[in-house]
Parts: sequence; C-alpha cells; structure tokens
Amino acid sequence: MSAAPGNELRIIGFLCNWCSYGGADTAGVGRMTQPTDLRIIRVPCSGRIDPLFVLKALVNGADGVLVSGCHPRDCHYAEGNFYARRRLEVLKRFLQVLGIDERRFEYTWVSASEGQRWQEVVQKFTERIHELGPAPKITPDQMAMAETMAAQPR
Amino acid sequence: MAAKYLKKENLVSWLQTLAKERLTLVPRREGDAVVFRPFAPGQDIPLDQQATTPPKAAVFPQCEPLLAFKYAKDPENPGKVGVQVKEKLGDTPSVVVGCRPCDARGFLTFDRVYDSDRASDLNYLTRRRNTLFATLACDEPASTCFCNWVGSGPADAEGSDILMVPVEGGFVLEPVTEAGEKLMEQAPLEDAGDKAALAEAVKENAAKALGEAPDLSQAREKLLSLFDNMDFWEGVSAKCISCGACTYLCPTCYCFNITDEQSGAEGVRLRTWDNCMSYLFTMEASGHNPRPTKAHRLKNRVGHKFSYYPDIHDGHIACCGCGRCIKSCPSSVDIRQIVLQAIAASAASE
Amino acid sequence: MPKKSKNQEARNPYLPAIGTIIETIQETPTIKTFRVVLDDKDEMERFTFQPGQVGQLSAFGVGEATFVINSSPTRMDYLQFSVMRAGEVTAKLHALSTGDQVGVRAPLGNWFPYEELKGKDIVFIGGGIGMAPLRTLLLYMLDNRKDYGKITLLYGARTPQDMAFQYELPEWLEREDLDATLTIDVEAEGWEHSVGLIPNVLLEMAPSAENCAAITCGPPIMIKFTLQALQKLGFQDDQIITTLEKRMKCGVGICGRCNIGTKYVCVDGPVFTYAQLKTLPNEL
Amino acid sequence: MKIGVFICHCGSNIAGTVDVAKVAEEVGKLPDVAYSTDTMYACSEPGQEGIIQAIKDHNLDGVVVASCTPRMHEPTFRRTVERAGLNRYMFEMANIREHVSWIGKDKESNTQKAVDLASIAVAKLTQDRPLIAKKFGVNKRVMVIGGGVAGIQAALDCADGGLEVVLVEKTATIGGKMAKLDKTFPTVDCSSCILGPKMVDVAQHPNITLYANAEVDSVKGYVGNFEVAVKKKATYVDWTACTGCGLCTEKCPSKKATDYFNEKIATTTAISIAFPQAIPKKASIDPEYCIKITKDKCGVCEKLCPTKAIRYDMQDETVIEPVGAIIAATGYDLFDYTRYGEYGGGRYPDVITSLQYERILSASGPMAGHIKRPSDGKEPKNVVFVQCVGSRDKSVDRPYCSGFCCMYTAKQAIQTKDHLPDSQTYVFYMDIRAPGKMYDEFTRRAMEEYGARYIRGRVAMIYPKGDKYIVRGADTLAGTQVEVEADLVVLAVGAEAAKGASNLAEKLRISYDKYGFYMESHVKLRPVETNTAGVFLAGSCQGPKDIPSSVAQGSAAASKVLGLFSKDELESDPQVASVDIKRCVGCGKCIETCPFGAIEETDFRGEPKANVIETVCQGCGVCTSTCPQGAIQLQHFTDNQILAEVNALCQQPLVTSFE
Amino acid sequence: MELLDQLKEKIKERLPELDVVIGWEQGFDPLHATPLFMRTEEDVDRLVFSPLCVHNLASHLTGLKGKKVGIVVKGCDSRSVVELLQEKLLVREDVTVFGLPCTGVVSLKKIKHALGGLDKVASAEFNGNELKVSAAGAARVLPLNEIAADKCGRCQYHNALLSDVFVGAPVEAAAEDNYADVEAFQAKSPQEQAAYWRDAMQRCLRCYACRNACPMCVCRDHCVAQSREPHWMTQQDTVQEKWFFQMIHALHLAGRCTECGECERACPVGIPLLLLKRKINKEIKELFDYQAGTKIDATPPLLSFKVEEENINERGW
Repeated sequence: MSAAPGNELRIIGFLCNWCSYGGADTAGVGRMTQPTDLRIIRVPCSGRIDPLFVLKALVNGADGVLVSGCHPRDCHYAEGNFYARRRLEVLKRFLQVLGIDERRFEYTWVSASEGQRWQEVVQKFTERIHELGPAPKITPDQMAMAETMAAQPR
Repeated sequence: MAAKYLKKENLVSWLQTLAKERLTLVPRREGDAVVFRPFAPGQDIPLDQQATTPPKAAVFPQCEPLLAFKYAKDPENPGKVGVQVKEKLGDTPSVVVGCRPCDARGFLTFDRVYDSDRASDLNYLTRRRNTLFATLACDEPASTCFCNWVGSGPADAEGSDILMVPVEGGFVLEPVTEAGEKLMEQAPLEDAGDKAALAEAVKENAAKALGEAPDLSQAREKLLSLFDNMDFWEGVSAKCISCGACTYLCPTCYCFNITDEQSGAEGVRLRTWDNCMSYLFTMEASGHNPRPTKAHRLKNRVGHKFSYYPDIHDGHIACCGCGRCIKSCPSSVDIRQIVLQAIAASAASE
Repeated sequence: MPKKSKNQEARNPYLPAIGTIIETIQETPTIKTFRVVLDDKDEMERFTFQPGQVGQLSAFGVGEATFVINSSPTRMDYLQFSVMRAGEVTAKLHALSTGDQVGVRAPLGNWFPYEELKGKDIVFIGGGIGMAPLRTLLLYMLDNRKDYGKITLLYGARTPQDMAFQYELPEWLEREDLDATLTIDVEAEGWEHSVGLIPNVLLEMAPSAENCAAITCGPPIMIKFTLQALQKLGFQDDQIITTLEKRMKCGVGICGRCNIGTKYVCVDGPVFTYAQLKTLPNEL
Repeated sequence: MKIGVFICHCGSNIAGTVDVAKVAEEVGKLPDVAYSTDTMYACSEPGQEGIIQAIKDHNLDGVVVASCTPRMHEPTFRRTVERAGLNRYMFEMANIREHVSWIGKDKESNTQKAVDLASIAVAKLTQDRPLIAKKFGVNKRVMVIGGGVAGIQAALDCADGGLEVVLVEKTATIGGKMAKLDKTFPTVDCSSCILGPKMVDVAQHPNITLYANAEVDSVKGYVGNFEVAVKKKATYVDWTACTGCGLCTEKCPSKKATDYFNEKIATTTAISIAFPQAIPKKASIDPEYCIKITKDKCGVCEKLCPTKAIRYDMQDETVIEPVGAIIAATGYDLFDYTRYGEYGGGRYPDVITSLQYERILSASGPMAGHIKRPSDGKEPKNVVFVQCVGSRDKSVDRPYCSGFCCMYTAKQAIQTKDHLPDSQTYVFYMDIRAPGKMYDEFTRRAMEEYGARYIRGRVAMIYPKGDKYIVRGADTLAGTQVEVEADLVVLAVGAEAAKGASNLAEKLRISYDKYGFYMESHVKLRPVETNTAGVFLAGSCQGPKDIPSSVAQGSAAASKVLGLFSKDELESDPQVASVDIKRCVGCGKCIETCPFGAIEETDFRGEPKANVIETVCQGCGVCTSTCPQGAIQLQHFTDNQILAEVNALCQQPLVTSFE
Repeated sequence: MELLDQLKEKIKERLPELDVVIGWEQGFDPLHATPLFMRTEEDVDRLVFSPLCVHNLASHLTGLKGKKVGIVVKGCDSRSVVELLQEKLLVREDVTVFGLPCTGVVSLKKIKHALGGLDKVASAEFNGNELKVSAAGAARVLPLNEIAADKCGRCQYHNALLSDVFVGAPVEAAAEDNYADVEAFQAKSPQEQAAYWRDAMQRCLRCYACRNACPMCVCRDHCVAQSREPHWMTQQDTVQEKWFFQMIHALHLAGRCTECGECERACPVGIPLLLLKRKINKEIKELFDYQAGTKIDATPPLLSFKVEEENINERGW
C-alpha cells in the first residue's frame, strides 16, 4: 500500500482495547486535533503485543511505532501491562544494538478517560518521528551499493 | 587451444574483462567466511583455500521466484477476481572463477535430476546454460577433502569450462569446453611452456596427498540393508543437531521447498533451498511424519547420496567430496565415517 | 553444461494452468469438492489423464497441495478434486467458491493398472477421504463395465455425516452391476446400512480372492487392518493395490521429499501394489 | 474471500472531512473486496438492511464497516451480519470517525488514513475464522460481599427473587455504616428503625446464608461457576451455641477493649456483642484483650456461659462457596483526619469525626444520646462543624467530593440544636452540595430554622485555648479572617475506599480507580456491572454514596444477577486462547504468565501440553505473546491476524514483481 | 590427565543406571573435538577433555527427553542445564550432571586466524597454557589466552554450577563482565550498526545452525521461522528476513540466554550472533538484576513482573 499523501510518515500504533483505544476515542469525541500519520491497530491488551510485532513493523519500513496500554495497576486483565512493561522496555533497549534508532519506538500508558493526554502523546511522538525523518530503507539498490562498498579492500 | 599461462598479476585484468560481459563471481572474504560475490575492482580475491560456501547459488539461488502471480478484478463485476501467472527465469550470463573442482562437479548431480525424461526444470536450466566455471585445481587437500572417494580428484575438470592449475607465480589454464576456450581468449595469456609440466606435477602431488580411497561401491546395498537398523542410525545421528549447515553448504544438495508470498494483489511462488535434516521437510498436513527423528532423516540424507541416487543414476554418488558438511558442522558429524561404518556394520551383521 | 533439454517438450513444470471452479459441493463438514474447468479451451480439450493420477491445486498466495483427480477420464466435462481441510492450503481452498480461479498442475504421477485389471473381479475398499481416488477408477470401470468382472464396493466413514459423494451413493446402491456396501463406525439414528469397522465388514462380506484385485485407500490405521483382512481372505500381495499420500512440493520428482528409498511417490506413485510396497524400505 | 466494505458517512460527522466515496472506491480495489460502497448511517435500520442485502446479493463471506469506534457499534454490526447468516466474527470495523474525521483537519490526509484503516480491517478479515460460542451451565447462587445497607438490599432482593445468597461480612455484625448513624437526612428519622427490620429479614430469610466476621480469601472460576473461599475468622465463641444472651459481656473483667462500633470514643469488654440490634446477635472475643487468651487466666465467660459456647482454642476456618455471581458491596471507610496537622492531628480530644458525633448523638451510644465533650463530659455550647476534611483537597490526594457530608453536617447541626437548644453551631463549608430530593430545603432549614451559622471558607487552623478551641478560617464571602471559639469541633471527614478494597479487587479481577474505588463497566450505562463477567457492584465501593443511592444500587445489582440467572446456560466468549497441540512443546510458559489461571497442563500421548480452560480465559492474549513457537493463539487476535494488519500498513517488497 | 581418568571412572560407575552419557571425543582432525554419546565402557574410553571441547552438550538434552541421561558440563554449559531445569524443560531426576572445572576453551576461529586456515592441521597438543599446532608443514605455538573464546575471558562461572558428580579441583578465579563488547558496538551510530548487520546478514544461509545449536531453543521443529501459522517470516532471502529471524531468536532468549555462544560458534559463515543476545542480557541484568541459568528456582524475568518496577521509568509524557 502506498504511503500517505503529502509528507506523512508511516507510524503504527498498537493500542489496548480497554484503555488507550478508548483514550483515542475520547480524544476523538473531544475533537482534539491530532497529526494524521498514525495508524492504529487494536489489540485486547498491551500484554498481547509481542515485541516482534513492533520489530516486524520497523523491519518492514515503518518510520515509527507507538504502543499504548492501560496504566500499570489498571489493566483490564489485571496483569497484562505488567508483562508488557518489561517486554517493551527490553525491546526499546534492544534497538540500541540493531541500528534502529530507539526513538522510533515508544511505549506509554493512556487511560480511556485521558483524551487530552492521548492528543499530547500523538502530537509529541509524531513530531519526534518527523524530526527523525523517514526510516532508512533497505532497498535492492542500496544492497547493491553496499555490496560494492564491501568489496573494497579492507 | 592448448594450456596457457596466466600470471597472477594478470588475473584481475582478466576478471575485469569478463565482468564486462558476464556476472563474474569470485571468492570474497566476508567476516570469517569466504563467499562468492560479484567481482569488484580492487577487491582481494582469496584463492588459497576452498571457499566457505560453494558457488551453488550462482545456478541454484537460495531463493528464486518460480513464478509471479497477480489477482485482477473484473471491472464490471468486482466480485469476480481473476488470476494471472508468469514464469520468472533468470538468464544473466555468468561465470564463476576460482571455485574448486568439487564445486563445479556438484552441478552434475543436479543436472541428472533437473533435466530428465520426466521433467526439465527451466528455472535451473536457464541459469545453468548461462553459467560458466573457471575452476581452480587443488594443490593440497584439506583434512576434510575426499573427492577421490566419490570418483573425482583435485584436478577433475568434469563440470568445468576452464581448469586453472596453480603454479608458482600464476595459473596454467586448460580449456575444457568451447565456451571456456572463448573465455580464455579474453585473457592476457602466455604460452604455458614449462609451466605445463609444473602443473602436471601439482596435480599429481595433490592426488597423491589425498591417499587411497576406500571402495564405496558396496555402500548402495549396505545402506539399504541397514534401513531398519534404527540403533545404528540413532548412534550415528546422536550428535547431529538437525540444522541445515551441511545441506546448504553442499554443492550437490538440490532439494527445495516451494512457498507462496503475497503482497496486495501480487505475489510470488518462491523456490528456496530446503533441508532434509529438518523435521518439517516431510511433515504432512495431517500431522504424520514419515521421518520423525533425526535418525530417520540422516538415514535418508546419507542413503540418498550414497545409495538411492546412485541406484537411479548409473552409480553416480550424489556427493562431490568437498568436505564442507564435515568442516562446517557445528557438531563435526563426519559423513565419511558414517558411510564407512555403514559398510562395516552391515558386513558385521551379515 | 547441458545444452539441450532431455525433455523435448520442455514446458515449465512449475507453471500451473489456470482453471475456474464451475461448481463446489460441501461433501462433509471437512471435505469440499471442486469441479474445475481449465480456462484455456484448447488445453481443456486436449487434457487427458489416467484414473489415479493426481494434480496440484494452487491457491495463489498460500500454496499448492496434491489431490487425486477423482472424476473419470471417461467424463471430461470437468476435473473433480475433493479437498479435506487439513492445513493452510486446504483451508484457503475451502474458502473458494464457484467462479473463483485456481492453478492446476495435472496430471502427475502414475495410475491404476486398469488395463491389466481387465477381466478381473474388483473389490474397492475406501475409508473416509480415501474414497476419492477409488471413485475415479470406479467410474471408469462402470463406464467400461463389460471389461470387468464382478465389482464390489465397500465404503466406510466414521459417521453418516462424514460420508462423501452422497449424491451418487443411491445410484451405486441401486445398480445391478455393482455390489455396494456402506458402513459407519458406530450405530447412528436413521442409518440403514452396515455398521462396523471396514476390515470387519470386509471379512463378513468375504469377497473371493480368485481372479480378483482389491483396491483400497484410507487412513493408515484402516489400511493396516484392511491388509490383514485381505490376506485372511486369501488375497496375494500383488492383488492388492493402494495409493499413497506424501508431502509433495514439485510433483515432478525433483524437490526431493516424497521418496521412499529410490522411489518418488510423486512420479513413481502414488499407486502401488502391496507387493511393490513390500520391496520398498519401511518408511511410510 | 468475498468481503463487503461499507464506508459510513455518519451524516456529516465523517463525510465532512473524509471523502467517503473515494475511500469506498480505493478499498474496492483490494483483491478480496467483492463489494464496496458508502452509506449514510451504517448503524441505522436502513443501513443495516443494506449490509444484509449486500451479503445476500454478492454472496459475501465477511463484512467491514468503516464508521465509528468498535467500542460503540461492533456488537450492533455483529448482530447484523449474523442476521444475514454470517458468523458474527467474520466482521471487522475501521474507526474512521473518532480516529480520523474528528481529529484530522486535512481532507486528503483523512481520506488516505481512512483508506488505510479500512484496508487494515480487510486484511484482518481475510485471516478471520468463524468462532462459535460454547455454552455452559450456571450455578444460580450469588455471593454478596459486605453487609452494609447496599449489600443487605442486594441480598434481600436476590433472596426474594428465589436465589440462594451467601452474604459475607467482615465485622461481627451486618449493618455497616448506616447502623452507626443516629438519624438520617433529610427526614431525620431513626436510622436503626429503618435498617433494623431489614437486618432481621436477612437473619431470617431461608435463602440467605450469613457469614459474619468473615472475609473472602480467594476467588476462582468464572461467571456462572465461581468458587469463593471464605475465611471465617475465629470468634472464640461457638455461634451455633451462642444465644446472644449477653451474660458474658456483663461479667467480662477486661473492659478496655477497643470499641470499633462506637468509633473508639468508648471502650468495650473483651467479649462483646457490637450493639443490641446486631445481626447475628452473637458474642465474640477480641483475643488481644482477652485475659484467658493472652495470659491463660480468668475464663469467667466460659464458666458463665449457659450454653457452653466459649472456645478459646478456636481457629480460623475456610469454607468454599460455589456461586454463579458476586456482588461487591464493601462500602467505604473514613478519611484519616489525623493527617491534617493543622486540625490537631488527632491530639485534641474535642475535635472529633462526624461519625463519632453520630455515636454521641445515638441514644444507644456510649453517651446515651447526651451530647457531651469527650474530654470533660461537659455539654458544649459552641459546636463548630468543619466540612471537606479529606474531600476536595488535592493536598491530601482527595480531590473528589464525598457527596453526602454537606447533608449530614446540616442534619447534625439540626440535631445539635434539638439536643442543646442553647447551643450555637457554626459550619465552615466550601460549597453546599445538596442536589437530592428535599436536600437543599433541608440545609436551608438548618440555617434558617436552626440558626446554624454557615461560613464559606476553609479552616486554616484549630488550636486549644484554655478548655476551648479556636477555629481560625477565612470567610471568603466577607473577605475576612474569622476566628470562632468552640467547645466541640466536628470534622466532616470524607469517604475513601474501604481498607483492603484493592486487595479484594485483585481477587475479583476487577479494576479500581486510583483511590481504590471499584470501576464500573460504563460510567453512565453500566453503573453496577464490572468488566469481569458475573461480578457486580453496589453502594459506596464504587464511589461515595448516600443511603438512597446505595439501596438503589443494591437493588440494581440484584436485578442484574436475577437477569443473568434467568438463563440456565451462558455463552462463553469464543475470543479465547487456543492451543495447536502439534506445535506445543509443553514448556508451560503460558501457564506461568496467564493472569487468570486459565491454562493447565494436560497429557497428550505422554507429552505435556497446554490446555486452555475456555470459560476461565478472559482473552487478554498474554499467553500468545509469551509462547515462542506461537502454539497458543488468542482467537480473533492471532499472530496472523495482527501480522496481516501490520503488513497491510507496511510490507517488504517481494523479491520479484509481476511485471 | 588425572582429571580425565577420574571423570571416566565416575562415568563408568554411573553408566549402568543411565541410558547414555554425553561427553566429547576426538573429531575428524586434531583440533576438532566432537560430541560423544557413551553407552558402553568402551565408549567411555574414548572420552577426552581439553580446551578443544567447545561444544555445549546441553543442546542435546531436550532431544533426549524421557531417557536417563548423563552429561559432562563445563561451568558455562552447566548454566544451560540450570536454565533448562528452571524452565521445567528437563526432569531433574532424569539428568545426571558430571561437573568439571574449566579454565577456558579455544575459539577455533581465532586459531584459524592465527594459522591462516584450519584445513591442514596435522597435530595439536596442549602444554600448560600453550597450544602446539603443526599445520601445512609448519609448527606454531599459540598461548591459550590469545586463542581462548571471548566468553572465557569474562567467565564468572568456571566451575559447574550444578553437578551430581564434580570431578577435579574447583578453579578459584572469576572475572567480571562489564559488557565492554556491547558498549563498544553501541558506540557506533545507528547507521553504522545497521550497515554492519546488513552486511553480515547478507551471507546468512538460513541454515538455522544458530538455532539448533542453542541449548535454549527448545521449539526447534516448531520454530516460527518456518511456520505459516503463525506466518512471521517469508522464505525470501532478503536481508530483512534473515535479520528479523535473529531478532526473533534474541528476543525469545531474553532472560533465558546463558551466553554459551553456541549460536555464534555454529554459524558456518561466521556471523557474530552472540552480541545481540549479550545486549539483551546486559539490559536484563540492569533492569532486573538477573542472570539466566544461575538459579534453578528463579523465574525468568519476562515471565514475571513487579507491580512497582524499580528500574523501569513509567514513561509519562
């Protein structure tokens, strides 16, 4: 699918159904204007988010990935976000060695009532991704160039 | 054309000439490995030892599209979706320079299967016809080499287009095929002169260094007779970890998998190397697996190379003796030992 | 470097013909039948196959799977495939309906020795989806009825709902020139035919082995006990014919996974006599 | 697959900033989309009929509606597709209103975003499988936790409705906070006169089993089939023998035991009955003060007891109660006013809480209904009421209004005047919250008929001066500093979540807000439901409530339970985890992480495998993201379904394109 | 030698009650040891132990489920056994651990660099802290510390952490691991890092030796790398796919990897895979003060949580 028109970047959000997706709804109900880059994927719980989904999106060329769940201690499923918190923190730090700018991934907690907070999160994260610009892509052309470079004597 | 001499320092200029017309694949050091990559000027070309990976991918890539497909909608009736398919053949003229006789010979094992009375694999054959081999003869065998066991040798020219014999200061190039001869015409060559005799000596010494080869002709029946002896196979496969290092580094392993991938309305049917040591190789949708353990799978791998394949293909062993499976096996499984043990074990049980 | 292909036709063995589904039949909760016509009219007209040969059906984007062509070469209005839902490809195929297109690579493999069977009595023993390969030969023989002796059919399924080809069972049961018996594993309401496991029912039926061939296909456990039953009834190994199933990819003997020793099920099979199977290494 | 896509205008809500026709056209190009259109109101009757018609006309096997949030209308549309013969899970929704049209200004960007969101929904739908709910039986017993007025009401309503009820009360008697009150506003009628009969009904109702002095230990199971372990705390008195005659309490020599019922303004005996109308009317021993238990002396009660009910060696006992639903009615506790150092922090004996004042006012209380200062027993003249102690105060993290303090303060001012006609009352208040029926009139009466002087402003400080107290505060209406000399100061302490409420919430797997009040399922529309099926709320555990509201909620919760139990079988949500037995290696990691204990190890041909107890699984998917080989998949949110969504947004180019 | 004799004796003592004991024997050339599966006393006589015994034999344990298995372990190997036991992937009663003290094993890659190749090794002999090798007609003496595996330089557990039979005198030393290698790599810019992995992954063959050699990769036959349900990866040979697999591998090992380095050792094309796992381990250590494979009764940190995490900031915006 083609990227969006204009200068939009591809930002993917994974939101838990009970809190953050509701928070995004609340922001919508409150007509809280947000940048349009973000595309939200709804999951039942932040605990459902395998860090690999985030990596998959980044490897596939997403410019930014945002995860949001219920605030710790507020999980609809009691413990899901506690697991998520550990996994996502480890993931964030893992990026530091993969050559993926860790700022392209963020996780946060937004409750269903925090429409304004959601607006701020989207605003800030989108701004950050625009500051970083489009993620470097691995294209066949680039690979060919890398190959030639690598063939130089070391 | 007779044998000619190519000075070491002229190798690069020859490669440059070749690279203008053909994708020219030469060994290159990458990390701890030596792999075949497109020649680039200024690169170091490690020819002193066998490359880590064979040039198998030049003809049989790790992954290639067998066909592409596309779903197209009937504009009048969006509920009706048609599909079109297209074959995808790779026909880039290529040449591999600096592979070993075993590497080039490996494709002969492919040829018998990929071009038979039953079927002709056009994807393979198109590449095969467009790929030439300028093979470097071996001057000294490695501890893992056993090409002489499988009917070959360090200067075997079968499967190659040019044989390059390393001598002091350069290579003696012997044309093997017409196409090879043409390639040689593009090289800044000198008359071989007394280098020809040196080359013969190199060949002789190398052959001698390999020592006596055991007789594997009985392996065909012996391996079959051991088919139901699972104790034997469990014993020899115990240290195997069922990975694909042996098969993917093997110049003769030709098995593959076919999978589809789709993105939007378009997709490809991919052919990828497959590994008979994998549990999934024979796993059926029902959950039944005729080769459920690594013992079953190693039995098939060894059996296929030294028994079933020779049985169908005039006694040709589906192994070129390059030794990579031994050298690169994380557990140092030694296929030579298994074959010898099989011969010995079945002899003992008789 | 081979210059010329040994295979003179040299058509791309991996390139499927495109066919359109003209009809689907939900045979059982897990089996769906597809009737397919190749889009290229000439190709469809030229298309020939032998009873027992298989084809690879493509659901593009998911992959291919092998099914026997269970229509008869004597009735070439369409090619029929019956698909039991097991893995990803079959699930995708089940989602298809009339008008959808599929890829077809067929015919592949060997076939039932129908010529050699001429003049003999035939006993068909099918279990579950194993009835599909038998159907093609049964239809062929019914269409060439005079060439064969007494034809007996024993078809069993777990429950009445699991019985495929219900649309033609009444005809088979009624035909004078076919002795058809249906059986299910355990008693069920409204079931008027036999009840019992196939090997047991077979022993009760006790067909004579003399000048007879038994053709059987079904789940492994059924085959195992059916073989024992047939042997009890005096059938020799070369009188028993079955068809095998293996994980296949290329279908033309190259990709290397469906072999049993030296034999490749996709090209040397899928039809084997029990005598032939016995010469193969034990790796079913 | 043949998918139908319906892009909703929602009037101009969506169509105003999204080119819906364009979205329909773009999404219609996807290979699996057989029909794509825009519709004015997808959720309206004609909108739904349009979907049903399209399913039939185009032989669709799945539907995508791009409209508002699925949290609103997903159930609506699921029913719609079901009416057309599709499985209800062959439906996906794209939220192009809350997430697109209402928050983005640029029509072009919004349109593209709507296309993307609808495409994600299509991609997910191609991976969807029909799911079928399983049915399971219901145990038609209900447990009510908490024996305050809300719990009593819920228990009685359920019991009258024919259900077996287990009522669990933490203290030795039911009645809760209401039983401690002297009078109730705005009628100033006797609290125990109206509550007493209900308490007796509980004791006598054949359908109610009462566990007083008991607490919930653990909760297992799921709606329709809970197993609650109730810990009956040792009372050291065999209640089956005790007749509540009270002989023991008269003779008990240990008289310094804490009197919780009287809010600690008096002491009681080590063996006691909370109050004369207690239900159950049984004695219990406070082991901390019992001379026999602490020093192995005395034993007077044992000797005296006519029914030989005393058991000094009694242990806590746990009983398992299988029930099908649970009503939490655990009430509230009072804010700990000692946190206000400026009000003496608990050091001034004549600065008391409003509930202590209730006990002073009560004829059955320790002062027999005579208002006396705790310090010297003198009748006070000036009584100062301070409102919002622990309410509407961010500095003590209690920003919320406790709701009922304004009313009971007015009531207490009136009662003060009734008891002590010469007294003068002052009320420091912030705002008067009196929105109920007859409430505002009532506070007016306090001011106008009973002469209570209302001063609008916070009290800054209370300090002793001689045997009196100076209450210093601001009068924000007059704009002056005020100092009032008080004989007695009554603090209108706010309500906060009951102690241990969060602990119980975790056992019940319900959520609670940051103050510990339980979260209802929907603030407006599902006020007594929780997000855990089969667990309901009543009374102040959900937030501070006055008596009529608590009673109403008790009845509401009871009606929900009666409604739930009107079916013999319930349907389980099929969006639960499911194990691919072929892929499971039996490592048990999912068992370890499941928050609900919904996964157990089973044996499959000698191999350990995970098995999901479908009715216990809540569908969070933690297991799915735990399992490395993807053997356990949350249905409707499988890896492949989510990956399809990711790939719809960004996918690597294929190695070869068709052209 | 004495150690080896003792070990053989102990194994022979326990052999009757065991189905098999896993150790090492001499491989196809003097530098290669190879796993040995001992079923008879004669098999035990082939046992060797030297710095060439690089394999972590614990990788074979889960494949022998249901059998009574003895296993010879070095300190690092024992951590894998501990981790497997902790994750209940092994039954304690079924495993007999023969623990050894270890002063380090070699890196064949380093020897290869020193010799210029491993193809023609004629003899190899350890003499104190030196390896004497003759190859291609020339003799070389290599100090052990120059050819020791990287993991040995930072080894904190020279002695088997768990053993039913411990043979030999425990090694006293224990190094600190400051993850200097990880730090050094992290100092590169994201672009440099990405380029590094892109180049390395390009030669990946997808042979899955890294996975199959890993003692903790217990999914193996059911690995998501090749499954269609779930369909995490395509079979395309793009750098992205190969790289993504390594991300899967590393994340699935988060809090479980005992850093035996078998993934990296097994890789036929020499991709430095351990770095990825070490990075995660470094973070796991910092976040949860946890080291995999050191305690049988611990819970892996990603399978547990704390309501209040000490080292994770709540990430407010």
